[in-house]
Amino acid sequence: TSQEKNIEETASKEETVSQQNTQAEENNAEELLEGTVAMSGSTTVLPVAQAIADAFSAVEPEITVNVQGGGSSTGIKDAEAGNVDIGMSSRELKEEEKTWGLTEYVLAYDGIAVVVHPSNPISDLDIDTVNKIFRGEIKNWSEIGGSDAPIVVLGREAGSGTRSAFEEIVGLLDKTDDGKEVSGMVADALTFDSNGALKTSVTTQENAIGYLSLGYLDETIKAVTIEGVEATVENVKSGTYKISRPLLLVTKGEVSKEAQSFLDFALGEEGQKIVSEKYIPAK
Amino acid sequence: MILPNLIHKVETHRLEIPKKLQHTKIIEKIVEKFFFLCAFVSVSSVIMITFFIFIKGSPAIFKIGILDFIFGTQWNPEGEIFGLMPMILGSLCATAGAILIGVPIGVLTAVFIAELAPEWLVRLVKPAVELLAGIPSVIYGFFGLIVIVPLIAKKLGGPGNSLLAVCIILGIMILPTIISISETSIRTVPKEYKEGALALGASHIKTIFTVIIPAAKSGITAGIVLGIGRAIGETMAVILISGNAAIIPKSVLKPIRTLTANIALEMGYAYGLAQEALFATGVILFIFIMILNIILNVITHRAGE
Amino acid sequence: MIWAAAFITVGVVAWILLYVVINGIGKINWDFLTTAPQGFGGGGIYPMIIATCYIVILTLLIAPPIGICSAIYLVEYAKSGKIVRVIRFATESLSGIPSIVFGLFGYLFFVTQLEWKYSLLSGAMTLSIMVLPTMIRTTEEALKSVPVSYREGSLGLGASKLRTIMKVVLPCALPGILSAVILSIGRIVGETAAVYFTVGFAPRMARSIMDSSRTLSVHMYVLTKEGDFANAFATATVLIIIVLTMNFIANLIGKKLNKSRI
Amino acid sequence: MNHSKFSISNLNLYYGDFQALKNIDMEIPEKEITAFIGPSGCGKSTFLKTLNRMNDLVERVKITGQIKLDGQDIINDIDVIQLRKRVGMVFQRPNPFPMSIYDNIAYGPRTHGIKKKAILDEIVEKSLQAAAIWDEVKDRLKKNALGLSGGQQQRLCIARALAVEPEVLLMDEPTSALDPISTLKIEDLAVTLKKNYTIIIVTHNMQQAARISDRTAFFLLGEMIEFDKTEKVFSNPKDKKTEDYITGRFG
Amino acid sequence: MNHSKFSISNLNLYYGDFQALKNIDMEIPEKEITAFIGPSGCGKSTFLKTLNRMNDLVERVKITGQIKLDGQDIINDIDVIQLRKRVGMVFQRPNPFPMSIYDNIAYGPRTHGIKKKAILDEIVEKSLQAAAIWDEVKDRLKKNALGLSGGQQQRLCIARALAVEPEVLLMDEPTSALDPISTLKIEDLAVTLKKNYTIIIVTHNMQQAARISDRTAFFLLGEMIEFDKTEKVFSNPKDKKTEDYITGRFG
Ligand SMILES: Nc1ncnc2c1ncn2[C@@H]1O[C@H](COP(=O)(O)OP(=O)(O)OP(=O)(O)O)[C@@H](O)[C@H]1O
Ligand SMILES: Nc1ncnc2c1ncn2[C@@H]1O[C@H](COP(=O)(O)OP(=O)(O)OP(=O)(O)O)[C@@H](O)[C@H]1O
Ligand SMILES: [Mg+2]
Ligand SMILES: [Mg+2]
Ligand SMILES: O=P([O-])([O-])[O-]
Repeated sequence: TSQEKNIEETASKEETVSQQNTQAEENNAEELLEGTVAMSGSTTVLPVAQAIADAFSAVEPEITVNVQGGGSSTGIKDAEAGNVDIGMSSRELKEEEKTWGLTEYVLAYDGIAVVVHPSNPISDLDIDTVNKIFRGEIKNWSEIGGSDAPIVVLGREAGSGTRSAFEEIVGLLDKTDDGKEVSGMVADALTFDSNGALKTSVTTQENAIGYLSLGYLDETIKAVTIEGVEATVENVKSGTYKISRPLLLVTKGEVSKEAQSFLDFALGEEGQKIVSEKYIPAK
Repeated sequence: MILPNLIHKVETHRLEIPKKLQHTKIIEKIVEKFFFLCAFVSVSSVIMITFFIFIKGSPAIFKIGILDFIFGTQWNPEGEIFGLMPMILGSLCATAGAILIGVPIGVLTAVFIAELAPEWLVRLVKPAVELLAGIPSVIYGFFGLIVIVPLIAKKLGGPGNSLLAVCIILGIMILPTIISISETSIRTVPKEYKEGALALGASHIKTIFTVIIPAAKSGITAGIVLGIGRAIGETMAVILISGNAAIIPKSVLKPIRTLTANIALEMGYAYGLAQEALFATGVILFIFIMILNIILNVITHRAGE
Repeated sequence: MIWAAAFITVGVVAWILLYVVINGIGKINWDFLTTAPQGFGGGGIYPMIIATCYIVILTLLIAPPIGICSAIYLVEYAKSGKIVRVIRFATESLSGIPSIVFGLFGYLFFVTQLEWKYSLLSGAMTLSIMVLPTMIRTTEEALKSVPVSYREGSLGLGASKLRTIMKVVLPCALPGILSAVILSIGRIVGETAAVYFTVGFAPRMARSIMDSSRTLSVHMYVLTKEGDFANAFATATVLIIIVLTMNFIANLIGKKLNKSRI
Repeated sequence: MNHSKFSISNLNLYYGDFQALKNIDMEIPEKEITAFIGPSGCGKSTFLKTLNRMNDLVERVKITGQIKLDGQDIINDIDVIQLRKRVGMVFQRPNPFPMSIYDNIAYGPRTHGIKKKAILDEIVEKSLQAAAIWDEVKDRLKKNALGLSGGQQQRLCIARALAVEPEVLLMDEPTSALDPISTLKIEDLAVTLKKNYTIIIVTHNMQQAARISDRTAFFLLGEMIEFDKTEKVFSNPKDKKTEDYITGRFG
Repeated sequence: MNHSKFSISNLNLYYGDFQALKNIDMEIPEKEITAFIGPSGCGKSTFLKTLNRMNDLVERVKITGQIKLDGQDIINDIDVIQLRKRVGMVFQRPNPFPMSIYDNIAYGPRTHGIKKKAILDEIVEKSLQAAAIWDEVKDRLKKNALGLSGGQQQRLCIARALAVEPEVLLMDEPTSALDPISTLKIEDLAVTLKKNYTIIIVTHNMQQAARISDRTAFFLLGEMIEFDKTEKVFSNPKDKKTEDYITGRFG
């Protein structure tokens, strides 16, 4: 089928690329590298990857790093198809994706905060309540001690890593009769295709509730505590904040020298320092 | 006199012409063929587009099952459940709403421009309509998101991102199409009809509604059908304001997801069956548009008769 | 009631334009226009301006020549037979296809099938097909508006058909064609959906036409989505100014045209 | 001469800066046929339209002078809708509305507030009979009027004008788009109608003017050169220009 | 009668199913003016256009029969471009190209391969002189031709036709859009030109036909009813229909 063909094609291309690379290596071992590194995927990873890329350009000015969003599934698929050098994901690979022969690098760990409008009096929820709200079983803020207003549930699009991780941790995944896993999220949840878009909507909707990566938190929205635990880097690190997941970079087969150089930088000291500003570094 | 002199001159040139003629004739033929090839680019484009969309999209429809795909009410790519009904209804409701808002305003504005407005006002209104057509759709989306959506949330409650917001923005977006086509068709109503009615003592307004608009009916309908096409096809503006929830809309204040938004939202990462299902969504959209095209064709042909 | 409708129409235009421009104009300055974006959103829009220019130029290299030749064929050569009906139907269908479908097709054909990846070229090809019907239609109108008497005059003098078209018909139709081209520039600049899936949205300077980049309207879309409204206003203002200018120029040409006809 | 239906004095009409009618004085008698002749562009249609104020539609028209219908000033004393009801018009090209024959005729009466079907039916029949077309269309009153031949359409338009019971009928080259046979029918009709109506007809065809009109006015470049009994104008014109035109020296 | 320039035999012309010309036989003499008259739609223009194959432009035209120009069959023996060069045409509405006066005249010669400025200059001057308009435009040859008055434009079009040195000049109602004075100028010009050219003129104006033509053909509903010396046709027509038309009984 076409997908298999795709894989074969990418594989053979990869070979020629790596041959060329080895040659290049022999010829100018000492010189600065030149070229492009393309990345796409998780909008959670996007800002930090961009920050790392900016820092990286100071070290390797001749390498252009193109970072695009699209959601975790995009990144994983693009990496697999060879559309980009490095994919970004904010969730673990799924079973199916694991069979694609991708290499994963953990860039950081991240928590997912449950967020509401700053004016919302609610400030703590337990996982069960969160589950019920997102399932649509609790429909009005007054049911949990808030003002008498219908709850507006915001969620992410199907390919989002944040969404998969969130649904899994909060228990929003149901098995259908024929064994398919489906989301139990309330159907009329407003759907956004990036962290930023969702965040914007929370800032303008007094009755909204949604979920966001820690990296996106700031004073324009309010993150509620989960069973008394605040969504902070420290609490995620210590394991007391429950809703957390890894942020991954994924590659396929042998990577270009430029991409490798970027990976090394991101996972190395300098990169991790940037990561630690908002997330928990992997090392 | 002058003329024999002239004839003499032209006579000398006459000798060369036949050779040149052969030459030009061949060039003419070649150029005509070239023009024809260019004209055929559109045809091959349509064929290719149809071909690709259908090749990529129809397998999924059969894998999922035509009925399940079209009448299913749940869309859950992760669980491999692909029911398109919410999106089909979303698109239809949004379009219907846009028509409800856009057509009266559009047709009346066209009447205004073509019949009532003094010259100086026409010079103001017409460019405004042209501008409306020129504004990129993403700006409509932006405007809708920061003005219309909060307004609805505040005045009518609900999330604001809603069917109503989409209808309003699409209603505005189809205005220029409806206005300009209606205006042209009103203007092409023979002056004689108007004179005839006026000469019988009918007032201007009465003439407009009893003679001119009925006579321009087919043109106006064509404008409306084109407007429907534009409304059904709009993507980016809709994504920004519709809320994108894949549910069957039960009230105008509920979020919706349209066929186009469905494609655009998930195109980036879908793979396998999920991706094919998006192309299949494209197929359905395509079929809608083709039906509209055919309707349009029938209308304009009838008008031509 | 009729006055009210017209008033609503004008009011809506004024509202949208003024709202956007008033909020956006303050942020536009030299830096905004000539620097790259910071991070992944805000900052300047230089690369987007360049990408937009690339797309416009590439598309104009492809679509107008084909469109004009098609229109010449349809107006001057085609006998109203089956072929013409097929071509007419094709252009009409093409103009009815929503841009998202063009995007899908561009993605399937140029990006994947031809392996041009997300690139300016993929985008320009897709947009070329997209603006083709408008090009053809408006050029046809322009050609048709050239009085038959000019053609008769030329043919009556023994000029060949091609010569008649090139020397008499096309020069007369030129202003009309030109305003068609300018109007399609507006369309190209404003297009989002089709570009999003063919050019991608990398917020970087394109180095060649095979690079992915981000046009102004895609940038606008991303900014809006991410809630960076300040920059969105400014970018929207730039877009509106471009579109206004295009409309203005097209109108100007149209006026010239009318004058020369009298 | 009959009592004068229209009294025009010192009429000037300008389209913007262009003066299309110059200083026209004229008395048009009741229940006669008055023909206007003159070369193209001389202002015949303009003058005709002024008589039921159809020129109001045109922008930048300026009119000075006076037109009286039965002694009432048509600009100041009569409402334009009333005026047009009293002064009907038939145009150069037949212009039936794109609706049924019946609805065409009923359009005018309905406009003036007649709703009852029985009355409308009667008006439709009478008008069609008066316009000598009843027999040809009585079996297809519900059919679209555009299906009629040119000559029938023109008689239909006359019937439509008669249906609002006007006093005057203005006709602007009513036969110029018609074949000889239809032309004769319309001419006969005009002669019949003058028993009850005042008829003013613009024509390019001098023979037509000679055949049917009682009086003829000759216009040239916006001026009325001559106005007199038709026999007089054709056999013994006062003005050299009239003679030149009638004998075909120009135009 | 002069040698015959055009010999038409058994000509039929169909627009689709509609037969616009019926069985026409005719010999058109050289260096005379032949006028075609007849009511609107009778096929005058159609016939005229057939003579230089301008009908080729129209779709679904079918022609049977034969037309010979100096003995050569214009359909089979003469290339259409050559034919049109030899048989020039002037249209009802003046149709100068929207370019300078000079370029208008030079257009034809250039088309036929004359490039040299000196020769072109000479042709332009001579053609304009032949069309009696040289004095009026000689100082503004580079100005746009659309700035000329209607009558001047029509003479310019005649000059343009003359510039390719035709043998025949077809004129389709060349004065119907013009004022009386311009009309007279064109008529005088036609009379002058017949010394060197064969002229065929369609006209609605019977006086015009009578004034300038040597022969007149009367058409009705696609048939040629009568063709004879002009004096004959006007003073003593053979056919009743011709008489009816000339005396204005219809049309
Ligand atoms: N709406 C208008 N605006 C400006 N000028 C006009 C208008 N209508 C007519 N004219 C001019 O007024 C003059 C008289 O026109 P009118 O139509 O009355 O002539 P006419 O005698 O009816 O000619 P014809 O026999 O061709 O119908 C003409 O020179 C014409 O160009
Ligand atoms: N291109 C065409 N297709 C079909 N029918 C045509 C076409 N051109 C002319 N006719 C018809 O052929 C007949 C003769 O037309 P033609 O133009 O030759 O008449 P004419 O004598 O020149 O009339 P006029 O005096 O109005 O110019 C008319 O009935 C006309 O409707
Ligand atoms: Mg008139
Ligand atoms: Mg004719
Ligand atoms: O990190 P995501 O954009 O995939 O949610």
